[in-house]
Amino acid sequence: MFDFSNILSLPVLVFMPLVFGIIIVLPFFPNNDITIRRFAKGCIVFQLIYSLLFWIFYDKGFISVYSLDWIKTLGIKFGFVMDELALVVSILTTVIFTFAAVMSKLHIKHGHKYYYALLLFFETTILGIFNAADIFTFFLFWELELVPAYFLIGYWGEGSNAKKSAMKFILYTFIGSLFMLVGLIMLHYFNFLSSGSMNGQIDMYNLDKVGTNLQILISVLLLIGFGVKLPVVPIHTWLPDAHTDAATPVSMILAGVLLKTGGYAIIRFNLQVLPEAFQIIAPILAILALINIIYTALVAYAQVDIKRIVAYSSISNMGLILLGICSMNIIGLTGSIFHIVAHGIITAGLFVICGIILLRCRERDINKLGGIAANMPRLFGFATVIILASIGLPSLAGFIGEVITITGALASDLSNTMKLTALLALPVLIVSSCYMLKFLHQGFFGAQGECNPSADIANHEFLVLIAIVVILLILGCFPASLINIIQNLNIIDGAVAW
Amino acid sequence: MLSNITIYHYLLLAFILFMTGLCGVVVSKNVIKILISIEFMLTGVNINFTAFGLYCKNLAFDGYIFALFCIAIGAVELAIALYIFYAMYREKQTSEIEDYGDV
Amino acid sequence: MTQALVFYPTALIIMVFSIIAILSKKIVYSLICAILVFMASGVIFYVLGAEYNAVIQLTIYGLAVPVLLAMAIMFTDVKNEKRAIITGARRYIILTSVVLIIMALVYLVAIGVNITPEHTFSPANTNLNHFRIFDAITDGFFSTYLAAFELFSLLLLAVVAGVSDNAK
Amino acid sequence: MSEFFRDNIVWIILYPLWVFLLIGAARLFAVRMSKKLLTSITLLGSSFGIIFAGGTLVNTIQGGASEILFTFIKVQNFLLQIGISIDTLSAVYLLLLFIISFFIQLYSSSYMRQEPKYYRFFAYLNLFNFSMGLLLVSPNLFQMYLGWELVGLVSYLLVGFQYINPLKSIASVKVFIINRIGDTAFLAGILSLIYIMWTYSSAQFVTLDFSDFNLISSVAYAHTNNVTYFILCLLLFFGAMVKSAQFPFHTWLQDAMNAPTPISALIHSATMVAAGVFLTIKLLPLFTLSREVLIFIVILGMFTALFCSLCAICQDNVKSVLAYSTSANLGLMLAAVGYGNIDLAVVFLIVHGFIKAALFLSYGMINNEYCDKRQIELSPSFIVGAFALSGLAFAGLNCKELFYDTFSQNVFLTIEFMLVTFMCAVYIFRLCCKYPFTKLNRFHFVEQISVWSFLLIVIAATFFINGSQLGFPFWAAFAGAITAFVITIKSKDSLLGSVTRICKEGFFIDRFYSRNIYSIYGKIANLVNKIETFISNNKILFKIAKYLVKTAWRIEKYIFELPVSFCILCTRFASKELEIAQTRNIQTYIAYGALIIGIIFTAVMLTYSFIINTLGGIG
Repeated sequence: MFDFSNILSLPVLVFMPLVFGIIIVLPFFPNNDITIRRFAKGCIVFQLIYSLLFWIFYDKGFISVYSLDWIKTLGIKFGFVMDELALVVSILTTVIFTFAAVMSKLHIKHGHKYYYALLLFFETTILGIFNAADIFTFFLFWELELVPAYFLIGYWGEGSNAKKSAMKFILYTFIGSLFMLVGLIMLHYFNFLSSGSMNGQIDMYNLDKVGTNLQILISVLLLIGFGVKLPVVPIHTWLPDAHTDAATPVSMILAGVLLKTGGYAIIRFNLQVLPEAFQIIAPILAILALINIIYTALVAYAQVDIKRIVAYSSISNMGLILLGICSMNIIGLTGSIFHIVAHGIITAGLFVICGIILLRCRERDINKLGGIAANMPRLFGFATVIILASIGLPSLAGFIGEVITITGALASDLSNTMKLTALLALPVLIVSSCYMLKFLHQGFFGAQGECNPSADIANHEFLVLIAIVVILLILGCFPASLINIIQNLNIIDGAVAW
Repeated sequence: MLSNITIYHYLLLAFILFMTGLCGVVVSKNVIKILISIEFMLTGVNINFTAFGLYCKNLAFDGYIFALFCIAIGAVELAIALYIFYAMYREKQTSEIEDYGDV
Repeated sequence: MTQALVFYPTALIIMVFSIIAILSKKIVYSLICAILVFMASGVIFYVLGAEYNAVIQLTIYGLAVPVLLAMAIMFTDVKNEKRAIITGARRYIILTSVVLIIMALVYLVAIGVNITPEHTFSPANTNLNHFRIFDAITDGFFSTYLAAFELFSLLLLAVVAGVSDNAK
Repeated sequence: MSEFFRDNIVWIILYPLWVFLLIGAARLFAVRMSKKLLTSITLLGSSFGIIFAGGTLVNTIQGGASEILFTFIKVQNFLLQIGISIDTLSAVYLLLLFIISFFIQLYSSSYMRQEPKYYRFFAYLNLFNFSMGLLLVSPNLFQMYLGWELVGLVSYLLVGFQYINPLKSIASVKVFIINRIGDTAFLAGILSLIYIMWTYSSAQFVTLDFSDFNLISSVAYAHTNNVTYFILCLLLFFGAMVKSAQFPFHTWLQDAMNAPTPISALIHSATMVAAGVFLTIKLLPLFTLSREVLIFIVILGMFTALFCSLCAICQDNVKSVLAYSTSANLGLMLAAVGYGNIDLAVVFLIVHGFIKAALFLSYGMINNEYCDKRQIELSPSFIVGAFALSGLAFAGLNCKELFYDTFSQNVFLTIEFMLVTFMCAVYIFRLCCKYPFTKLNRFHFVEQISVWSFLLIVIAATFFINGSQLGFPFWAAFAGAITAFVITIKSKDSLLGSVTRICKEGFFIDRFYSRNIYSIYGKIANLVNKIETFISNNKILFKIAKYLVKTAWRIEKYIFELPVSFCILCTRFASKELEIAQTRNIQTYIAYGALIIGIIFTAVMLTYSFIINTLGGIG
């Protein structure tokens, strides 16, 4: 019998979108907008199916590896590896890219050829980050990702100063990754000194002989790079601008996937490779996470731009993810991985709603909106469900992540700071409901405002929204389906050993 | 300690020779002296290569081969440099580098 | 021990004569000093076990290059310099950089830092089999570095052709 | 036979959910569905619910316990289960829920017939039945939290049902957020309890089953000091307090009166708000260990009863009076639970639920918000409900007598209870005197059925509850009724001027919230936003980058190019022909290159040695 798992290859998964993207750019490809869109959509859906195959043939302890020598004398390889964490986030990536590709239909009006090529390239880089086996492969994709992100934000942006925001994004991320590069090189070098052999594989790192202070230095350097992406509060200001000015599908990708690379990298490097140092940093980082959660939730309440509200809410939720990672136990980590998935879907849904409102009303000021519920009842129904998921209502996905995360922080053995942080993070349930209900109340309720859309949601938007709602319901009602996969992750055992 | 010659002795020697050559290149007026200084630098590098070729296990005498290439390239470079010098000299009737401004 | 006996005098010769070569006012003296330096470095190669390199060094740098330089000196009829080296800021700058690096090295040695770990570098083989080394070198030339070797031969050919063409 | 009911009640609880999803899907995909079909499938669920809940009640009284459990979340030793576990209390409560639901759904089919969002209304009713059922059959505290949040959600959705009206939508947001505060405290309590159990008990999993609560409370009591234990209990009780609209949080019930009247009857008087009492009864093993908590519950309950009765006297709006009355009566129930008389609390809960539902329905029947009516009028059934509520007749009288018996040991509580009874009669009869009664026409036939069914149940209950006698509470209520007549006839509400106004505004608590707390929150948010704007507009990175570039340019211009320009000057001076070519002095460049490399080399080495020496290095 034919073994289907033979067709699953990680380089194919990572590079397939890039190949399709190059095909789109080639001169012989028809320059017809509709053809290009359909072709790109087909490619992304094909990619989704291919990544789902990895999940279908998932087996406990399943790890797919691919590796090629790159710089032999330094032990650097060009390799991919997929464990459970990478599997979960890769599927999240392909799902959100599918949503974004479908949503691009009405939001992208010019430059179809390069837009879709860059979108596909973007998918390659993000999948590369998630599946990299070697730190330099990781770094390569981490930097490559800036290229499509910059053009997608800057050239297809909705805001008037989209290029400025894209520049800000690049500047922040680049300066962050400089620190990160120093950290990575130090990591590599001290691993060499400690173990006596050059090896860049992430899961082979062994820094037992390296002093704790040095590990903390490396960990902090890495955290600066990852913290910009995540983002942690003092270095988060690129995010609202970039998310507000980008086109809706791009905002979905930024909030749904790009931020998650920061959380993913913290789990991969700070937790998996440097647990001893992270153990000391974690309580301090938890306080930062708390500030992230509460501070940005308060800021979100004062915003008038609907996309900014959503952008700040995603910073707040990323703080929750950081809190779960900081707790350094199985429960917290499971919670934060769950919340990575749940929040990715929720925030994509929120941006879909913002995009639909922007397209119909051409208005993003919340004070001028109003009465959408009467004109667009179907959108109102979807918006209610997604907003309720975002404020953590039981039976929807957001709640599970929040509860497990906070329980993990409460059960953390690290220090009493963590327990206090967990209890202080609970009011986020109240604060988040304040700004989200403000959005719902001012945008949808009330008498008909200046905006009077003529048509309810279109078919393709309906498809995306119903997919999001169904995923949220399934994750919220049967969380065990995802938790059981995350449970098999063996980082968790290593992290808990500390 | 002194009787045991390690790689550091060779490296230090090569370094001093290289720095001397560098100083010579910078401070000399005469073109021929500059060329000699460049040869000093090359010799320092060659000593470096050879030392690593001996002391590094995994390089397996690659250093020797590099040094040979280097020597040959040095000779070639010198020949060309002298040729250019001769051409310049015929034009300017001087061997001072300061006067060769407009190459 | 024999290695040390050969190494230290040779190194001394190299250091002293290279400095004299740079400082001397007469260009012919500096050429003679340079010949000494090149020969001494050939000895260093021999000490390092690279006999083939030593022979090449002695023939090319010890004989061919000085002959070329001497011919250039003769042809151009270079007069002796009034001052050995130039004056001006340049001299201080280069002095500063040399002093800086040497001070840093001295500091590192003084505080006892190993720049590279001890175990990384050690002699390849205490009993060097000379034929084996020669084999390795020829192997290297004709297998791993074949392309480089060929390219280099071409380069030599081009230089010879070019120089002789222009010398007419 | 009753085992059959008991084992299959899970389907009855899931059925409304399916109806809800069905209606939702039908509306999304724009499938037409007749109103009659919709009403009948909804009613079918409730009527089967009545039968099954009755059967289950019989079974549980006979002593059969049933438990079904599924794993919801399992991460290491963090196990959350959902399932079904029914004891007598939940069975009784389920029966109450389904009876009231059934008649109110019947009532709504007539009441809401002109509403364009009829489908949505019935979908919400079904969702409410499901979530309340989930809450009632919960085997552990966590599932209760799930149901707790979901009923809060339905309440929010229904208060904001007429979202076109901005006032109503603001009210809905206020309702949700105040409820959310209680829920968060409740969740904090649950998590703290889980944490305490992890730390101190030997059990591998902590599921917080109600059946284990004796053990849990003993462990928690043994390992915490008094204050911590009090705070823990208070956090859990906080949820009940907010849901039952007790003193500082009773304002949300006033806002909740913006919902359609059947919802006020179903959710905001009879079933959902009584969930606080249900939770308190379930958690009583925990609370009993700490005397302070019980005292707190009794005092809070009695204070709310007094306070809300006082507020109710001065209200003109019938629904407001009824809402305050609900808070007051729930306070009485909580006081009874705190005093240890659980049976009385449950009986009063049921009786009060029916009476209140009947009162709301009979008010809404005439003053339907879909008919354009100027004058408020009352139906004859209202007066029957008023008699029952005030304790002048029927089951209300029995309950008041039982309360009197319970509190009779404590003089202070007795006096307070008499005052509450007195005021209760005052406010309810004041309404009866103030507004005229009207005749009913045939349109109200379906609504009448519901109202009179409730009233008949109340009347019938008189004969099943002990203590029907004309004791002190009766006379207090009688005096209250007389006072109400006197007040209405004599002085037309001008009796105490400003005091009336204070009472009418509910002692300005709501205004305090909306003027101070909400605006302070808004101000904090604005302040934080200013900080945020400052940070993000300041563009620190841009400034640093610009400054660096400028500095580098200056260094390039004034320092590094200095020798070059010097050379330029010199050579210009020396030979004018070669002035351009002489700018390039390669030797100087080499010298500078060497210097720069030297600096970098030195810096790298020194940094390296610093790292190695100060930070521990290797080994």
